Amino acid sequence: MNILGLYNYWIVVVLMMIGFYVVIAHENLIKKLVGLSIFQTSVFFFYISMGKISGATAPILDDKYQLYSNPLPHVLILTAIVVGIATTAMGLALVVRIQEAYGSIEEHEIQAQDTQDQMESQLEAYGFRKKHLLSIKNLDE
Amino acid sequence: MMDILLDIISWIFLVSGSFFCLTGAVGLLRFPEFFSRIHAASLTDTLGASLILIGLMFQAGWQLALPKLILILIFSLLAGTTASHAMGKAALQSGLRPLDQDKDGKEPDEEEELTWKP
Amino acid sequence: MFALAALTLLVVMGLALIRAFLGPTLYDRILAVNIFGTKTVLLIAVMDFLAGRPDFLDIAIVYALINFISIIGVLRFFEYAEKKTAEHGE
Amino acid sequence: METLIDFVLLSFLVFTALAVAKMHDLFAVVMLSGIYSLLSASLFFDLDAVDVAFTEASVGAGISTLLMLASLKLVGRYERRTRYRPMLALGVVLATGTLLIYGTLDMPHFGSAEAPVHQHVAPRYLHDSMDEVGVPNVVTSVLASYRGYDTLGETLVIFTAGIGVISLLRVSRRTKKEEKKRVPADMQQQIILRVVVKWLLPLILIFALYVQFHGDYGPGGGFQAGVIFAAGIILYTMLFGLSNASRAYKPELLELLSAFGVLLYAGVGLVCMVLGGNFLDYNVLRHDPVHGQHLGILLVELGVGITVASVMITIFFKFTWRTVKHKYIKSR
Repeated sequence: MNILGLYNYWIVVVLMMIGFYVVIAHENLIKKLVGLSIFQTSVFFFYISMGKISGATAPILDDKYQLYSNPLPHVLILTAIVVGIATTAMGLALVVRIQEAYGSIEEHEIQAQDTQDQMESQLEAYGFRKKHLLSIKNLDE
Repeated sequence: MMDILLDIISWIFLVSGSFFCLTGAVGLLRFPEFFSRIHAASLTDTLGASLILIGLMFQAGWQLALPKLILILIFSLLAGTTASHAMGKAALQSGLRPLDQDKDGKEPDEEEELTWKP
Repeated sequence: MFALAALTLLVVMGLALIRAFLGPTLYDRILAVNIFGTKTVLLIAVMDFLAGRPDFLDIAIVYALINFISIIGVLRFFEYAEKKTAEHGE
Repeated sequence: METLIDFVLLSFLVFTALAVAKMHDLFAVVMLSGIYSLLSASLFFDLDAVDVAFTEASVGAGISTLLMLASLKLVGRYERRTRYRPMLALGVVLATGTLLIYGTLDMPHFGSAEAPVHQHVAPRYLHDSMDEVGVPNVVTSVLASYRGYDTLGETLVIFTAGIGVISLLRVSRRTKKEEKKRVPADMQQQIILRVVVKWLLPLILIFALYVQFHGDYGPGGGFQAGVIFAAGIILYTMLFGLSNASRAYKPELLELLSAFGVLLYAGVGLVCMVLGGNFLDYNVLRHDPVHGQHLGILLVELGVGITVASVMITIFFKFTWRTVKHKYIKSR
């Protein structure tokens, strides 16, 4: 029982780390959002596991039962889930707009485009014309 | 006496339902391509699910749980079969074909089938 | 008795999960998700009786509903994408 | 038996999460994340959190999957493979994971009744809720009454997210016109599906209302009911086309309703203040405190349900309109 006693929490940590890994190591923004939701759910499991009392029943009162699990984590997580979907929807809307603006949702491509735009505008500020820029680009390739 | 009889009946239903679910799932895993898998899968959806739900109904007695179980049964029969149909149709439209048919949906000649080797 | 049914359903869910991992086409995955969903409905119903509080069957109804809706959603949004990628030999 | 189911479901969850991390076909990823939500909902159920299971089933497996699919249609299906080996990320993750697991070693064991969590306010909620609020479902009484101020905040967050999506994904009149021209929906060929859905839709909506008003006595409440209601409308939208759906549920009306829900919630609080109580202190609404609590919870949950349902439907409409725009109208 000693090992099983912490099993839930360990799995929570493993899930959290998988989500974390997906968020920091993958480039695709949608994949990042999925990773974020895995991370989020692992926190939900953590709270709900803490609220559980073995041998207890769901916190809906009935004369037949005496021991109930802790209702407070349930309330917190219930609202957290709905807020989670709200943030996911927001994130997805942002991803869609990024795709429209950059033509890609891969992180490094977006960054490359940003740096290129920045460089071009800086060079233009220094008096280079578009023509020159094009020749520079060709040299680069 | 009555209780034991009810228990036995629901026991039979539950066990046979579980058995059909299991066989369907094995089919889902082992069959070679999508259309045979959908056959196995819809078996668990209809026969397995309804047997288990009927088995539970015998345990529920005359309470609110009974109509709810009936609702789930009706719903799973309607939705399960419809979803299977929609999936099969969508797969067919997207160009997936059963193993024994070619791209135009015709069955190949028998000779061809005889000479076919895995 | 309920424990046996619950165990079988868990095994079935495991098998469906393996099919969802293996693929190979996307339709196999959709099928696996569908089976997984319906088996979850049954598992919840059985767990209700296992815990001795069969008044929570509402949750099983919601599962059945949502499972159906998400399968329809997958089919609805997948149609277009499949035709586009069909040339790439998916 | 409960522990065994818990054990198996958690293992399934880990496998699913690993598969999600490994796959590059985003459609498969979204589908696996649907399975992930179903699994986590069963796990919540197993851990006695029936209300949470209810919410996760309708939100995670339903709406979230649908939104992800709709946006996949807009951004493309495949993830590019990363070109370098992300060893640094792996290192960070392993280090953090080890530290967190080291942290769990001191925690009270799973299921122990003596854990500090159960000593503070929970006994009071469980013991006094029946006398003070008179609602058997303690989760509802805590959600809507004891911690009503919190829930008002959450409702506002949802409303804000709705505004965010509306302003990010605006629809031009041209898109709407284009949509109307193509009244035959994409799923026109699926006749059986359409007939069955026509039969099921009233059942779904009635069930949503049942969840809304039965939330005091069983699992359910405003959040869940709102999402189920929205899911029903979304089902209709997917099969019969956006223009049909938006004729029945006008987008302008939905935007008004999402604000109305929040206002109803806050208004109940203000009325309580006018009648001489604290903000969201329902006792003063009626002569009998328990009756006042009942009325307050009913109104507040209604406000939550209205906001959640209309925001979810609005968000889905916006995403679908965007797909129409991408499909038929050339970008600027």
